[in-house]
Amino acid sequence: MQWFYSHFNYVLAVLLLVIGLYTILSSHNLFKKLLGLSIFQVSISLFYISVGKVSGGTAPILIGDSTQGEVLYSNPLPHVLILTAIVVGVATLSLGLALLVRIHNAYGTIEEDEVSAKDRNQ
Amino acid sequence: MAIYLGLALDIFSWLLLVTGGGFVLIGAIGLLRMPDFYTRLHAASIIDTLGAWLILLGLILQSPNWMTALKLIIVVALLLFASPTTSHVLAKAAHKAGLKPLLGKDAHD
Amino acid sequence: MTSLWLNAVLLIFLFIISISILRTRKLFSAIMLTSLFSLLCAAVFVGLDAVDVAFTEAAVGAGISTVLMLGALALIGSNAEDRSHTSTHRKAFAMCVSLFTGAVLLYGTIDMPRFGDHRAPAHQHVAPRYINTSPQEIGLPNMVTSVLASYRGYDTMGETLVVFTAGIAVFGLLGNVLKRQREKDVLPDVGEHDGEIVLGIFAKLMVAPIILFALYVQFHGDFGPGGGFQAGVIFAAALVLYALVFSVESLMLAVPLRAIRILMAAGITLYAGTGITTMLLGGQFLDYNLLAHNPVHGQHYGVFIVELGVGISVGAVMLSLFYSFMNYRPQQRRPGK
Amino acid sequence: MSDHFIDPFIAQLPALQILIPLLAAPLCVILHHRRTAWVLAMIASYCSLAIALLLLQQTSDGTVISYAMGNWAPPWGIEYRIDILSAFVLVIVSMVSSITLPYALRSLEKEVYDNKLYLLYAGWLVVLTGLLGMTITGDAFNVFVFLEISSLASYLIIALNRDRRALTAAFQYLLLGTVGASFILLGIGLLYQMTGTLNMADLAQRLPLVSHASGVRTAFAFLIVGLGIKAAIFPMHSWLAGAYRFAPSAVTVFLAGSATKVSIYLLLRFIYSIYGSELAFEQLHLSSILLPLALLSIVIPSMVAINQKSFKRLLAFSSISQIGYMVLGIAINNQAALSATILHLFNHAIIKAALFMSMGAVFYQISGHRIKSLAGLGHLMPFTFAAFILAGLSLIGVPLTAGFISKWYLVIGALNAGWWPVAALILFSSLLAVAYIWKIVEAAYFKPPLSPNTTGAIKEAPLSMLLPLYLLVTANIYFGLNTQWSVGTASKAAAMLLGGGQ
Repeated sequence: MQWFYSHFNYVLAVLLLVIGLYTILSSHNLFKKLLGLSIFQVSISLFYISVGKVSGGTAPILIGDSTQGEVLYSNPLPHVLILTAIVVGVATLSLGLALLVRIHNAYGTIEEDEVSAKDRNQ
Repeated sequence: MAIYLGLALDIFSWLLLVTGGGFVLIGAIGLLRMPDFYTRLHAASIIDTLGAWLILLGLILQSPNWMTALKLIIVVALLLFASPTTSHVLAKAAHKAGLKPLLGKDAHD
Repeated sequence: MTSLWLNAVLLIFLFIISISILRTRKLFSAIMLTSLFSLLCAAVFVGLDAVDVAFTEAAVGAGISTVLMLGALALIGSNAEDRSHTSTHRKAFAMCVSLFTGAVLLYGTIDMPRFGDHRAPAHQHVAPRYINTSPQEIGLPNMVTSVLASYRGYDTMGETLVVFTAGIAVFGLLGNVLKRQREKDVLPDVGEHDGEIVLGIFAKLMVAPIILFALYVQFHGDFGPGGGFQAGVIFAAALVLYALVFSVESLMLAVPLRAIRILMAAGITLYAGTGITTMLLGGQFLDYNLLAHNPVHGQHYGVFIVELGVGISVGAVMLSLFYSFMNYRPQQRRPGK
Repeated sequence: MSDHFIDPFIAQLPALQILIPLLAAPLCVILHHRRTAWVLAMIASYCSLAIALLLLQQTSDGTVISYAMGNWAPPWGIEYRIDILSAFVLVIVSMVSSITLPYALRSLEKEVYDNKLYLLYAGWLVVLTGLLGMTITGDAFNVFVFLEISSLASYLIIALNRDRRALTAAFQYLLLGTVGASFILLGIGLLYQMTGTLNMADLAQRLPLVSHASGVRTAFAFLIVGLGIKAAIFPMHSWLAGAYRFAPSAVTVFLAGSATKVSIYLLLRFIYSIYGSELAFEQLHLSSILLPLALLSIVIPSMVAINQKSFKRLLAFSSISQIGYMVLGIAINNQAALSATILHLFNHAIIKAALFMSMGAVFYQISGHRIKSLAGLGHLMPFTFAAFILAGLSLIGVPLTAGFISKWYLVIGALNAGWWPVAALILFSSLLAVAYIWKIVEAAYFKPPLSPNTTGAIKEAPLSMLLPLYLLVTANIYFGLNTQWSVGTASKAAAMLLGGGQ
């Protein structure tokens, strides 16, 4: 139980990851799959950022006057990595949406099974 | 004297925060309980006007320096324009789309 | 302690929202929930001291992603629903795979140090240098900016390239908007759109302050949260607001697609060009120390320029994404296909 | 030209390797002209090839070149680290791109809308940048960034085909590819969490200290699965068939020759250079996971290939089974087998590029990829099909071809390990390869043409497509006869991996 409290963030990140992955795998709707992908990616961000947190720390921006003595900062490195990952995420999302719009235009549907049925009949 | 002033400031700002929170709560309940779109919108607009303003005002009183206070004032100013506009646009869009408000007997179901 | 509780409550909210995204059939609601999900996530990130990340998540996840998703939804019909009837087989398979993945990851976290432990290995080896010496080496208070633009500046160039790629990809997929623009080269009606007086006045009032804010975020990113990426997104958001209230055409008169295409490429070129300059000065790629006599000044210039490059590229790409989605007209389907 | 000028230039080669294609891509977009874009792509690609060859020459004696980006010493900054293996893969990737681009000019003009071509070349250059960047870097997170760069651009260049099914293929690839990349990101995150570093060499030193932690296993699982998806190892291969089938022909050639190879390279990197063979094979029992995957990968897709109706899809499944050979080499884990894996990166690149090129030339003439429609074409397009047969022989592994050499080493590796059933299976799968290659040859030579009036217009492919094709076919035979360079490099690289990685 102690472990659960001290690893709560990681457990939640894992849960979100499971939900995201399940949405991607189970849904036939391509839009829904993209939303699942977003959740999936956010869960990884959450994981990284949780790793970077230091209890009692503050945001990694230098505090001007060091009168309070030693200041504890959270780890800036995971933040930098996740900034990159978020950007990659939105790039993937926009590309996915563009593909989705084109698929809808070409097939008239964004349901995966209907699309493949139309391909088979072609 | 300064202690009393600080205390008064604290009390006042907490009063604002709690009242603001109360409005947010009322708005949220209204959003769930109101019967149709227009009344729900009415409830929702309480949240981002009165609720948000009071909370922000309370926070301004709590802010440690002038810079933070200034930033919060800018947020208040933004909300002052943004939230009524959005409510207005939403209502107008609903009206244009032909959504009729519930009137008369239906409303009391 | 309170912040921990707040964190836990927000995380549980995130969980609930993600479940409802999974269960919602109506795509419009699902998009809105995703937007909310991102916003809450930004709040969680603030609680975890990741202010820069939170800023980005709010601007990107809750802002521009939502606009793009709504744009896509408008193109496929705003009442679109998820009509999938997933077979039990597939559900079971999906459940097994995702639960198994989750279990493996959970197993990996067993031995992890407790959340927030300052003695965790992640905080020991590389990170202390960023925290302790970056204010002297780079001369910037915001360590995230220092790591982002200097220590790991090369990654950030890659990130800019990713954004650029997304720009050209959507450009390529959603057709040639240039032609349509030429057809409509007549001056569009730049009045209050459909009599939306309130909205029109609001937009006119807001665009300039938002642009100002974007510039503040761009140039203040060295000192506080923010930087080129967030600034680019906010700048684009100001123009998107204008285009949404008035018309895309009127924005395209001011910022033509041609300019967007060139700016998109110019940003990444500016970034890489900074690196090439330092190479020509006889150093390694992106060694900002050589840009001035004083290494700290050199770092300052370098960070400033590359952040500007990021801002230009990101702003242009976001705008080009918006244009592409707004201007896309479905082509006639060939009969029989 | 004095050393005063050359030495600094040589020192900058690692950065230039990436920068040239990277800068050419935005330039393509600014100039906005399809032929200019092609010329730029050619220049950038051949410059990359030249640089890669120079790097290989520098590293062939075992030197490791380290280049610190931004002059920040690793592990604080990002390091480029080039040894003989990465230089070899750099050569493969830039070579495939360089040979395919002249071919692409005519082929793409037929398959892609004219006003999108400049974007396709820009995307091509970005893919090249990404693949080279993944290979050259010595930083684990940088791998992820460049992986996503190359993936995003490849979704684009696949989807630019006029066939609407290219869109769904690209979408499937996007979903699976992103999941794979996210798995890799998670794996890297777990590694960072345990060691506090992202630099590969540094990770290799610090990982053994925490080897008992559960995170080490989990990270390994995520990395293997993520890279397995990107490399299309058997149960994770589903994106590949659609993507290769519906991408424009030249894009298929390029991706088939380079993208999966780089994923296999990364697999080698993570297994041998970061985890180290002791940790990976003795503590984590990698062989017992990879061996069944590899064997299934070899056999099942080959059988699926035999039943295909589309020749591009047939070749795509053949690619998956060939990737199985490379994974098998890792699973066997001895000098000969690992050399075979590395050698096959190169040999399979030239084999599969040649096969896809010849079939792309056919597609150029008949605008379809059904095996049925190949009927009688062997006589109408004699050069194209002669090249196909020669490359097909190499794929099967007939002596005097490049394909034979890598299979030979793989069989020796299996026998050295005492796994003779595996060796037998390799020979059996060659028979399967005979079967599916024969299927195309039979259609082309032994079936009567479908109808004389439609085939009348079909003639030999243009010279700009035949020349690169024959260059590859010649290479297939040359590297089957003269193995000094290819086998020498591969076995040196294998020895380096087995000897501790760095």
